[in-house]
Amino acid sequence: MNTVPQIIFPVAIPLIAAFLLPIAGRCHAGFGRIFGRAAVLVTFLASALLAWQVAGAGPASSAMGGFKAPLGIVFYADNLAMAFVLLLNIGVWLFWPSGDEDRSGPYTLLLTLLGGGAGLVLSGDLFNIFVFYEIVAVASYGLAASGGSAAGFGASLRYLLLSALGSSLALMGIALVYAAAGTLNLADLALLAPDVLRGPPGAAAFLLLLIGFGVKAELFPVNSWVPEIYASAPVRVTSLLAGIVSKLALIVILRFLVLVFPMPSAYGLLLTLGILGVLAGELAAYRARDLNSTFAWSSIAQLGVIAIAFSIPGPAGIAAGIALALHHAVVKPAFFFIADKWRGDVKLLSGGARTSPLVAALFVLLSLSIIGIPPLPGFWAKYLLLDAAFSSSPAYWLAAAVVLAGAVVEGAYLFRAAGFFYGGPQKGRGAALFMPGELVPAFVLGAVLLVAMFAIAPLGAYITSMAVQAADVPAIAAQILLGGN
Amino acid sequence: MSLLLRRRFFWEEIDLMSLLDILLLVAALLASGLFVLGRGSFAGWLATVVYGLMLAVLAIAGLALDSGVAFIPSAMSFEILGRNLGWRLDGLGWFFALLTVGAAFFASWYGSGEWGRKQKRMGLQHALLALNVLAMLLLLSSGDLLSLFIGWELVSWAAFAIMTQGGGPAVAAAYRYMIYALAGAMAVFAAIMLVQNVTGGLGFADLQTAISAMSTAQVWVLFILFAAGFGVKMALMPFHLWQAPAYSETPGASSAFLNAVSARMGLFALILVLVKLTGLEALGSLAIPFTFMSAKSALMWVAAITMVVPTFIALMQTDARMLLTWHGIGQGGYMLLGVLVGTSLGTAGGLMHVFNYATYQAALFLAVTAVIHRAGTSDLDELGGLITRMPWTYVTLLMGIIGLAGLPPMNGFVSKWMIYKSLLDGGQPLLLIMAFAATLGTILSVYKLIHNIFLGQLRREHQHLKEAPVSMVLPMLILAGIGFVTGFMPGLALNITDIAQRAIGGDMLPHHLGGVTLATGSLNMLWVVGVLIGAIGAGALIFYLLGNRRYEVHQFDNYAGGHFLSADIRYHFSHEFYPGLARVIGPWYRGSIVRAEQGIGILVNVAGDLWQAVFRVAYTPLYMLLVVVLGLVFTGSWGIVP
Amino acid sequence: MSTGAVLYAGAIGLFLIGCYAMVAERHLIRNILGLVLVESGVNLLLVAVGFRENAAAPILKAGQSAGMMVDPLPQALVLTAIVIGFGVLALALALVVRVHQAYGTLDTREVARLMRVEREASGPGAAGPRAGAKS
Amino acid sequence: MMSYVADFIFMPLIAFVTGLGLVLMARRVRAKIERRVGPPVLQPIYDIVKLYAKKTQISHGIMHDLSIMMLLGGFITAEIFLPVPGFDGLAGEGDLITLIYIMMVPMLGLALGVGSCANPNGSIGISRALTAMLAYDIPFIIAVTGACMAYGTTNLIEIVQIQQAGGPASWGAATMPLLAFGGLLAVHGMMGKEPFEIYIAPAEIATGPMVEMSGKYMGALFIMQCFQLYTIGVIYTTLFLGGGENWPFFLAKVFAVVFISVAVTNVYGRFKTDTMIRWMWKWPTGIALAGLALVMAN
Repeated sequence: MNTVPQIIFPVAIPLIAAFLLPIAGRCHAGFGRIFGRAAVLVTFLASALLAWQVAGAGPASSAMGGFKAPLGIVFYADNLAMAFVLLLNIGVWLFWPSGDEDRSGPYTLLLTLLGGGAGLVLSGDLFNIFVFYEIVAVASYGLAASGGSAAGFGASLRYLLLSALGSSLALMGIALVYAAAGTLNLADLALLAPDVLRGPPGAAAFLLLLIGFGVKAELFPVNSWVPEIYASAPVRVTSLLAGIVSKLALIVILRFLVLVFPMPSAYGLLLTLGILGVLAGELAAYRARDLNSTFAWSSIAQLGVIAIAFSIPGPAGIAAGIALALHHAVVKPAFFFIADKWRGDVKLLSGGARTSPLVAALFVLLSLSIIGIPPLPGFWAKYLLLDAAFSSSPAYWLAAAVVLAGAVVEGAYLFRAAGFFYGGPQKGRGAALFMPGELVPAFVLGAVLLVAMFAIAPLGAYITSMAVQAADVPAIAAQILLGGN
Repeated sequence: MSLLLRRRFFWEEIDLMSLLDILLLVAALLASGLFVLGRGSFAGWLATVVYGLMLAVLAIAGLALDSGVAFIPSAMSFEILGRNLGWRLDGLGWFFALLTVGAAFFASWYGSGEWGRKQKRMGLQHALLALNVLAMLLLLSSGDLLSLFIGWELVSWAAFAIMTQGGGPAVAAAYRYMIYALAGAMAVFAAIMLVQNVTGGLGFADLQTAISAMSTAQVWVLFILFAAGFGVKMALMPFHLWQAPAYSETPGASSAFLNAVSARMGLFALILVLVKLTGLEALGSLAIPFTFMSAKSALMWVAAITMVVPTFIALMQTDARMLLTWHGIGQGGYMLLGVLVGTSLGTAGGLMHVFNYATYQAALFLAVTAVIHRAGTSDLDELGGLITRMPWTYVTLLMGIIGLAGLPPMNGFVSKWMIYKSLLDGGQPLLLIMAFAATLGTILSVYKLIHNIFLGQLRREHQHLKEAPVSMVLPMLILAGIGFVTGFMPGLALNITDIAQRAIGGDMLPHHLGGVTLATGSLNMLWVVGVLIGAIGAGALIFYLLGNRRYEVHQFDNYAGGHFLSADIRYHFSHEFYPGLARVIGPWYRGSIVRAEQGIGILVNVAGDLWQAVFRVAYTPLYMLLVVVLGLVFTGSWGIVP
Repeated sequence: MSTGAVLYAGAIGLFLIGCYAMVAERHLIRNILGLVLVESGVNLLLVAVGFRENAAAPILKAGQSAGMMVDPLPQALVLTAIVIGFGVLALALALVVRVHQAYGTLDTREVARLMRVEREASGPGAAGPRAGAKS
Repeated sequence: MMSYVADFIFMPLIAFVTGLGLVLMARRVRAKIERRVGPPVLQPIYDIVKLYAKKTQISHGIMHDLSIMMLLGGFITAEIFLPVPGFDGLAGEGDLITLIYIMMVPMLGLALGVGSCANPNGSIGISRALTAMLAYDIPFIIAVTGACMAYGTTNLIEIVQIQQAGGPASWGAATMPLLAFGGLLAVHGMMGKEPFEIYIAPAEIATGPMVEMSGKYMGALFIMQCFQLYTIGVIYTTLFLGGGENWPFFLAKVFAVVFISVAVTNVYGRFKTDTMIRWMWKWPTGIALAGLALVMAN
């Protein structure tokens, strides 16, 4: 139990840097680029330091400006939050635009996204979460449109309309919560919830929050923006949104579920949407004709699987969800990088393995892992999920069956693509497309996957401890309240 | 190895830990080594030698297991996510491991010579073969359900990798296999998680506890998941559609390996889980409501149908490899049926059939590959008369088909006899009749195979074909020879199956070198084969000593319908070889299962399109609001989740 | 009818009108106006949550206890929400301008159709990184 | 040891001589029905000797020769594994199932030899013969299975003993009449008599499998026919007619079995292959299955 004022750094540094960056860029173009990278690095170091502290001394919290918890703006950091903050940092670093353009816009937006995302998982207050969510949302609208294509603008606008409506719904949910409980501090809510938030008002509030935040978490059915955006946005933005930002929103939903709404109807709602998401995503991906939309749809399915995991009460489900989320965060961006190199019809992959053997091998490796083939990490994540699901009620058995069936469909469409890679006559595009330089992040992620395979035992233990910590409601509540002192 | 030489009873003295570890280590080194130096021409020979050494290690392990050691443990074990993963080789695994390495030995030998040089990426094939062996050894030596599942997946994907090597249609066939295998694996995955849910562990003992602790409905679910999941791999009906095309399109030597042992991994897992761990009594007491059947008899009927239907589908094939692979599916039914009878005779018969099948199917496939190597095709309508050109290949094929058809004096007869006998003694006349019917179908079908390739008219373009090189002929002749020797002296093979049978548990089958002696009818192959050879000798005497001298005429020196038949007049009766039969049974199986498969595909397509359409057409804020409304309506009524 | 009830009814009414505009209208500007209405409705709802009949403004003066004041927190929240809504609105309008430049129409279905046509045209053959996409 | 030698020499010889008698009977019966005189008693021997003595003996390669040896060898083996009065031979070392499969060896040998002659008519004949085998063997197998279930053993010696212990009332034909009848129909098909002789079809495919057989090859086929009739008769007798108490009774039963078949055969025309399959899988199979059901019910 400790209060740590540095908890603000992962949020504040990038946000401040985001505002300074255009000025720096105006001074000197090259300096602007370096400034952005440097800001991410500094944020990463600050986050890592904080994570180290949190890992050593336990969860930390801090209230801004010295106001006591119910009134003040509280930040709360445990291993789970720090893991995703670090992931976000690494992701932003890895997917930092490689082009040498002079526009500072995307960099600013990325830094904003970084700060907002960190704030999203670190906030201990419902309204703050909303604010940071909006910051992330606005940044991602901009990033989605930053490709500069007409389709990008159109998709981004549709995304914006949907997401803004979702935000309004979430705000409505917040209003409901406030009306019922009179506070928006997560700790207070956790303590008050059993009295005031059980029953229809609580369920309605959760539903509205779930729908609102579900837009970013690619929850069914508010994920209709996904195929459009992932098809039109630059690959690095896509990777970031699909790989990491969507997980942040899910983590927030998890926090709501665990701390404020731990009731059957809430779990059931998330479970239902998760199952529908898996079905929708896998089946639609099976019919997709190009890699990009295949991965967009399959991303929906994967997020559905994570939602199913989070909908299992208890630390086992949380651990499974975290493992799945981390795994997906590694695999999906790499997939999008490959898809970016082979845009268009999957049939154009024909013979690609002959000219780009490494890329094809990477594709197969990623596919095997995401389907869940032992001994790759994806299998162990799925193992955790099934373990948790089978020890819950029969509704989760159904979910497990859907996930397993989904894996078969997944194998069908991924290896259909792999079949084009390895079989068929060469279509002549492979040679020009083998650009390892462009695919560096994908290979880095593939290497991470392989390394993780040999570190399953410690990783598993760490994730489990993370989940236990995240499920311990009284401790979290006490720590958040402590933050005000 | 010096350790081995020092002692007299070395298997009692050496550290048994090392045997399995040596085996796995060697397999792993071989697989990785071949990936690195796969392009070198000596890779195949190196692999062959290494497989030979592994066979020697297995032989030592076999001696140890035979002397009463329960299993050979491995030093390799992991603890992951609170579960212990361990490996150990017991008699059952050893039996299948012996077949695996043996099949790999012959396949590798065959692939190292001229045939391999003509292949495009033989180095990769050698490496993948070694990978398959490694994966299978890991599966066969698994020590708990989790390592079993890991091994299972490795085997599936290693087989998938080697299946794709044929290119073109092979990739499509392998893709189909992959979907089936994946679905099966997921079923197995669900099953083991179900076990873990009940007992909290994944050891083999936990499965046994789980079954006694579960409700009948749960046991049924478990049984169906395991049977279907493992049944996919051994192509039990109705999950059999993938196997024939997938195995046929695999390049020759690898295909022989896959045919001989790959599908048997499914049998191994079924024996392990259903027979050894669950026990046939438990399966027998699992009654199907409103029928006289139990889970055991249902599975036996599935095995029997798997025996009959694929055999008659094989009969209709026009490609030699497809014909053989369809028979492979059918033969799997015999093995499972024998094992499921549960008597010592049935189990021994089923296991011996695994051994026998591996020998003759590998020999047959290698022989057909030799034909493809020389004549360039395995289309049964485009060959004929090769007996004069490729006599040794013919001999192999002949011995192979006699084994496949289950006629004396080859080993296939002995195991089939044991299975028939066990069915008869076990009071299963209908199943026995189905087994007989399948054998009759096999005889017809293998005659078509040998006739269309080797007998009848020689085609003009094949008039100058040469016999396959020694590197190809020798391995297949040796395999056929093993088939004959174990047919003549089945006791040799039964000694090997003994080790597996002891590991399964239950009564042992008393046997002698020539066969078995039972109260209700015996078989002594020493006599049968001896008399048969003697009688053929007598026939030879009658033939050679009596009557006038023969004139051997050219193959084309005969006539039909007033024409002298020569190579110019193409009149080889091969297309639609059994027209009458085809007219009768053709309509029976006009692909109801194929249609079911297509139906599932169409269903997935339509469902996928529907989901896509849902997202494409609509203006999405509407969905959001709809969900909110629906959610608000339903949030009050969630009771099913704790 | 009490003030609170009027407030709630107004909030819900605004929200519903906004929703209708977002779902049923085909013109992008109208959609965005609908969004504005939705946001206003939700903001009003928040204010209504904190509203107390006959209470004073939440300014702490001598002799006034917190219980006699309107709850100040929702008002602070609404302020923030308005700012956020304003930012989003500005961004949305900027995007509308770009969409109109690109497609020459603001009809949602027409835009969706053109986007699909464009995507399918850039499918086989013509694929590859699009112009301006710096990745 | 001496008994074995006696078995090995005498059992095939007896079979051969009896088989000659059966062939003669078949031809005589046929002649009587057709109001002909019929061949003299030694005609079957004359035929064989004549064929062996032919000057031109045409061989179509090693497999052609080898098939004749397999043909003869297979049947000689089968004779040795049959129990007959006074000689049990090796009937205890191989059972009924073994015997049935040994009988397929000459079939396969013949098929291989005919195939290697490269004459399409021969191949067509073999194709039809094998199809016919599939047709008649299924009811036959059902009958055999039912009998084995009833006797509780596949040991031929024991089967004979069980039936002889209770006299004619315990014969298979008496205890399981349906099976015996179905088996008889199947046996008729097995002998290749009308209406089941599509595989020879002289006018159509010039006697099918025999098309390239001449000289002593044809002679061997004659010998084979003797063995075949004898073997089928003995198996049926053993299964359903109580086996042989002594030679006169035994031979009478064997001749009776073959006589039934040759006596009815002339009434029929010729079935097409598919008609034959359908018929065999309908009537004898149905009857035998009904018999099997009765056996199982007991």
